[in-house]
Amino acid sequence: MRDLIAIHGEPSREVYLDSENSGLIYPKALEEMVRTYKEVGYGNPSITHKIGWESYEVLYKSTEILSQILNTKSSELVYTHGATEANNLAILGSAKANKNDRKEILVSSIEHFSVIFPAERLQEQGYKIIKIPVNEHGFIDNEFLKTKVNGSTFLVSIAPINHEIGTIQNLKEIIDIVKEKNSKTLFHSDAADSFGRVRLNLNKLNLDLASFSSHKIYGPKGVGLLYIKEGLKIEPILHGQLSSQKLWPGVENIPAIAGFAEAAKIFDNMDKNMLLKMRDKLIESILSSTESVLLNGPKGPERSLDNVNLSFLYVEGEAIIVELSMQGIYASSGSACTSRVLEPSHVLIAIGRKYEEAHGSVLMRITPFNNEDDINYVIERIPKGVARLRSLSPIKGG
Amino acid sequence: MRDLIAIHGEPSREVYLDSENSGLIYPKALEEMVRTYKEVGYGNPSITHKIGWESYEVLYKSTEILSQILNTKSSELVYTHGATEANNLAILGSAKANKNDRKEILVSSIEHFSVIFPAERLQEQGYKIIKIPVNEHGFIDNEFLKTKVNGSTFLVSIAPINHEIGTIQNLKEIIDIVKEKNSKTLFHSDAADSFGRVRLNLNKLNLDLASFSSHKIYGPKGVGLLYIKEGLKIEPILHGQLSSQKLWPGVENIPAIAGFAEAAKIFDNMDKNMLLKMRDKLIESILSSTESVLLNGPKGPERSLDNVNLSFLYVEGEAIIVELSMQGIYASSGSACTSRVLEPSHVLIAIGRKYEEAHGSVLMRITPFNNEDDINYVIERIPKGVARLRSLSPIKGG
Amino acid sequence: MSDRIPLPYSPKVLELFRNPKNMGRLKDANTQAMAGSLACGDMISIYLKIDDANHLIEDASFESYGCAANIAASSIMTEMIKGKSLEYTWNISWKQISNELGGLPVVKYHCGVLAVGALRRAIRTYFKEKKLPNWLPKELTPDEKHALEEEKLIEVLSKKMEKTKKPKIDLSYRSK
Amino acid sequence: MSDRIPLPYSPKVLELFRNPKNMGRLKDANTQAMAGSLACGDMISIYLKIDDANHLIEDASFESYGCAANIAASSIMTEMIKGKSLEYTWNISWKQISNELGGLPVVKYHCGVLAVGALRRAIRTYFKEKKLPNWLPKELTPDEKHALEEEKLIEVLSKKMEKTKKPKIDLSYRSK
Ligand SMILES: Cc1ncc(COP(=O)(O)O)c(C=O)c1O
Ligand SMILES: Cc1ncc(COP(=O)(O)O)c(C=O)c1O
Ligand code: FES
Ligand code: FES
Repeated sequence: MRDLIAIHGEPSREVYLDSENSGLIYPKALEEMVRTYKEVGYGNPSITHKIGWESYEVLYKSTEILSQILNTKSSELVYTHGATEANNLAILGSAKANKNDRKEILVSSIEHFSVIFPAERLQEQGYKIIKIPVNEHGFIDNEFLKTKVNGSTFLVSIAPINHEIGTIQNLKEIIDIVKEKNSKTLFHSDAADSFGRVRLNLNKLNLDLASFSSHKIYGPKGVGLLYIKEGLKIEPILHGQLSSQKLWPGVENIPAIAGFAEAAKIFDNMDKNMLLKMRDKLIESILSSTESVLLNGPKGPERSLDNVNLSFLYVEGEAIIVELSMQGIYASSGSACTSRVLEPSHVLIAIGRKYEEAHGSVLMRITPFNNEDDINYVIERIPKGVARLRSLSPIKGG
Repeated sequence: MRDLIAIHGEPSREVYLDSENSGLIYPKALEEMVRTYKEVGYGNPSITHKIGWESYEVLYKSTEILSQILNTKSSELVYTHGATEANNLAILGSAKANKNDRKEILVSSIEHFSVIFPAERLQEQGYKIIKIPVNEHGFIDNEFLKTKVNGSTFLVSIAPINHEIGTIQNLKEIIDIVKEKNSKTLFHSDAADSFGRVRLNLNKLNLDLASFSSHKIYGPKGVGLLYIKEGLKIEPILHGQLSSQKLWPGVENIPAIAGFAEAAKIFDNMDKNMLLKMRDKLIESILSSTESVLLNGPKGPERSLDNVNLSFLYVEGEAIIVELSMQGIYASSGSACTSRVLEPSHVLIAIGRKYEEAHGSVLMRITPFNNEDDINYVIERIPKGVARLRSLSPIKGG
Repeated sequence: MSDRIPLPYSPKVLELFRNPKNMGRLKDANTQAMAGSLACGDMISIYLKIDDANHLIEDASFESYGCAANIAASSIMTEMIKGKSLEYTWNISWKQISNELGGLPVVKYHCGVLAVGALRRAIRTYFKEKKLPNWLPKELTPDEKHALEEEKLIEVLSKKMEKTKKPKIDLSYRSK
Repeated sequence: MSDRIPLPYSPKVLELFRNPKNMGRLKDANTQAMAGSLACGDMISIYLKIDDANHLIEDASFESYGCAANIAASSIMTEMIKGKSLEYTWNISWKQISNELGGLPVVKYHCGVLAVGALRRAIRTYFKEKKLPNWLPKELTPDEKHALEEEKLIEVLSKKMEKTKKPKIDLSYRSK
């Protein structure tokens, strides 16, 4: 493995653009976690001794920070180990608590697998899952939604922002459609990639459930949140020692929670124009420098401020990823070759990309750790890498 | 809250003995986690770029370390977010994969709630749960086991060491009884509190499933392991993006895993005689200095090397915990008053403790961070604290 | 979160736990009562010295076999009633006590209830052979009934616990 | 873990991906063939220059529209066969290729299979109008059939993908 890494040599620059798959961490969030481990907050917040109280205090303050940013009550937030767990709890847990005969669930066809798969599992329990189609830029088909939401609709799950192509939905309009058709229908939103990218005023939006993840906003891994609107019935899906909030068993991971709150504060406060500028520079430069490239997802204000997703025709995505890795640029692809299941990204398929378009896709997320020089480096290297691979390809464009 | 903590003043010494509820961390394990966050291993180990490969390498090496200590194959270990999750996966996941009509599950009456509760949940699916009684020191009733294991027994779950009273079961004998009665019966063992306290040669023991937790061996919080014997059928209980091992969805928390492996190495290699000596000194001194005290759990080699559990009659456990906290000593109690559900510890009830005996129980875990001076301090302070509380009590002994 | 997580103790609770007032038996008490809580199995005794002439509480004390909150609640309650009339005392609620303490965590409400229960019982005991004043209802108040029920349940519970096989304990496991 | 996690690429794979040998069209090839993989949608072309007299491979090259493993496999395969007899070449297996590469991850086995598939097809194409040598089975070998099936499936698959509504893409979303 060392050899494998050694082959990379010493690229003149390293640019990490793969935070969609695994996030970097803010040094301050890491520090906060370490401090909590070392000084206060390593205890169990439910135990009545000083260390427990200190831990409780850290938990309390962290939750206050998060609930203020999200404009919720603290009591509406439940910690999980990540958005995967939050999505599972939202969908499986609310179905568990569902005692009526509304058994239809609508999920958009471009949701993250941690939304789609739990929903599909509910088919075993007699639920009917309907996938909501999207248009070529990933926007929900509102007309479809209008015809499908009815008295039988138990839950609708649509993310504010798509994780792969960055589409920002008009969530307010969508929720209004759903609630108007059936005010009892629960609305869940996987906001793992939305925190800090759109203003999520949970108090004002008519949302019932929303999932968040710390590492998606450059906090520690292994911690997430589920927002559960006050009064909503939901049951735990795993069982054990009661934590303070009762819905996810086990002692809270207070150091990770403290780091999460710290990251939320930093990411929320940051001026994100810089990210936006880098995003557009990267997109526009590649589109104009390189032939046969396609932008996946919308342009402009309807696109997440940190999302870049381009398809390079006539080359295979994993090959580009490896090629870029050798240049010190780290991204990911929706190509079939990069996934364990050897299927191209379901998101790219849903927006109607052809096989060969999905095949050459590259996903890059601009982070607060990137600067303009990074982007210039990427803009310089991508065309060369793509050109080399195209020269190897039996299929040439034109 | 600051005031609350301030009231403690500056005790002349602070001794943390509550690692049963929330563990401390080895500075080296914390460093390893931090290093992984900062340098190598912050990526997704399934992605084919340098950062992914580095992460894969950290994952691979960490798993090698853990599997060597446990004497398993690496492929038999699956990461979860803790023993709570591992126990849930073991019990709910193997039941999910169970396609035959063996529907009886036996769990000891002193298991951790994260074993008992998932098992009890399976009653909804037609499983019958049988609790195995224990004797006054917490040892499994083998005769009962012999009469109850039969052709219908799907799974038996018994921990190698009890988490509250430190009883070390004769696991080999127990497993032999079970497997002799029905070789198809799965045997699960919640080894969260056993790692490093008994030698668990998973390869030799006829175990099918075993759960572990990092913070129980002074590694980072939020990571655990399930050992799954090769070939055993088990299904995921949560759903999402495939991780490398397919049974727990989501990207692996590599920094926490690296810290876990580091802690395992240190705790496994440590000379534990020191812990044993401190344990016995604490037990013997209190038993001889203080009236009306009861040791819960066995003595000597059949007791976990770090477990001390004493019942102080005529005082209430939570009051002792708060009293000790003011002296800088942090422990926990099996008293009803300390639990959110206001019931005394089910473990103490199962070993036949009277209500008032459970009521005054105090659980202390000796850790590698304690030294003899700590123990001397505790030995000096406990009798005084207990005496003060007894002076307040309307019920006096004798 | 405050709705779901019981807030930990206030500094006042801890302060009073550390330095409780009016603890121990009151030698010259002219009434006393005990109460127990099912919820947790705790017990409390209240001792009152009542001026028979004007029904003022001259002195009060407590003993507690309970948690830190219970000790603090008993302590502050005995402080609150000293020098007060019996009628005033009868009407003290556990909420008042909780407020005086700077708030009790939700799971600890019953610790205050327990203290009030013992207090009322002590007052009733005082009037056992006497004419009831008109502020004192003949019937048990709902709170008192509640306390009684709890005590009965405790008995049932601890009998149930007794019934489970009780091994003899090896003497080396027990201090004198 | 090695059983469940596909081991990442060997250094050899990366090395050959970075500096592939024998890439591009071979001008004076006297046979060529293409093969595609259903598993991932990748494609590969193999070009051979065969000495008609002694059936030795004088030169070989490839083109790949595939992943890094596929490029490396094609590269090493063309190296392995240069100067070798057609009979020897026919019998090269994807396992041999994988071994030469220092092992392929499980999910990448088919990348080697694809390379071998294209190679065999090129050899068969060479003998199309010629008398088959006795080492060359008349019937398609199981591997070749497998490859054929995969290709048919690819067609089906990509037709299926075509059928889903294909929006016109705004030109500003597309480079020239
Ligand atoms: C939209 C979305 N939901 C859920 C997840 C899973 O989050 P976590 O890694 O916290 O489980 C991700 C991360 O990839 C995501 O992008
Ligand atoms: C025996 C036992 N099992 C399971 C657990 C839960 O472990 P974790 O905190 O890793 O979820 C604990 C911890 O309290 C334990 O002692
Ligand atoms: S009196 Fe029982 S918990 Fe306080
Ligand atoms: S050839 Fe398709 S994944 Fe390698």
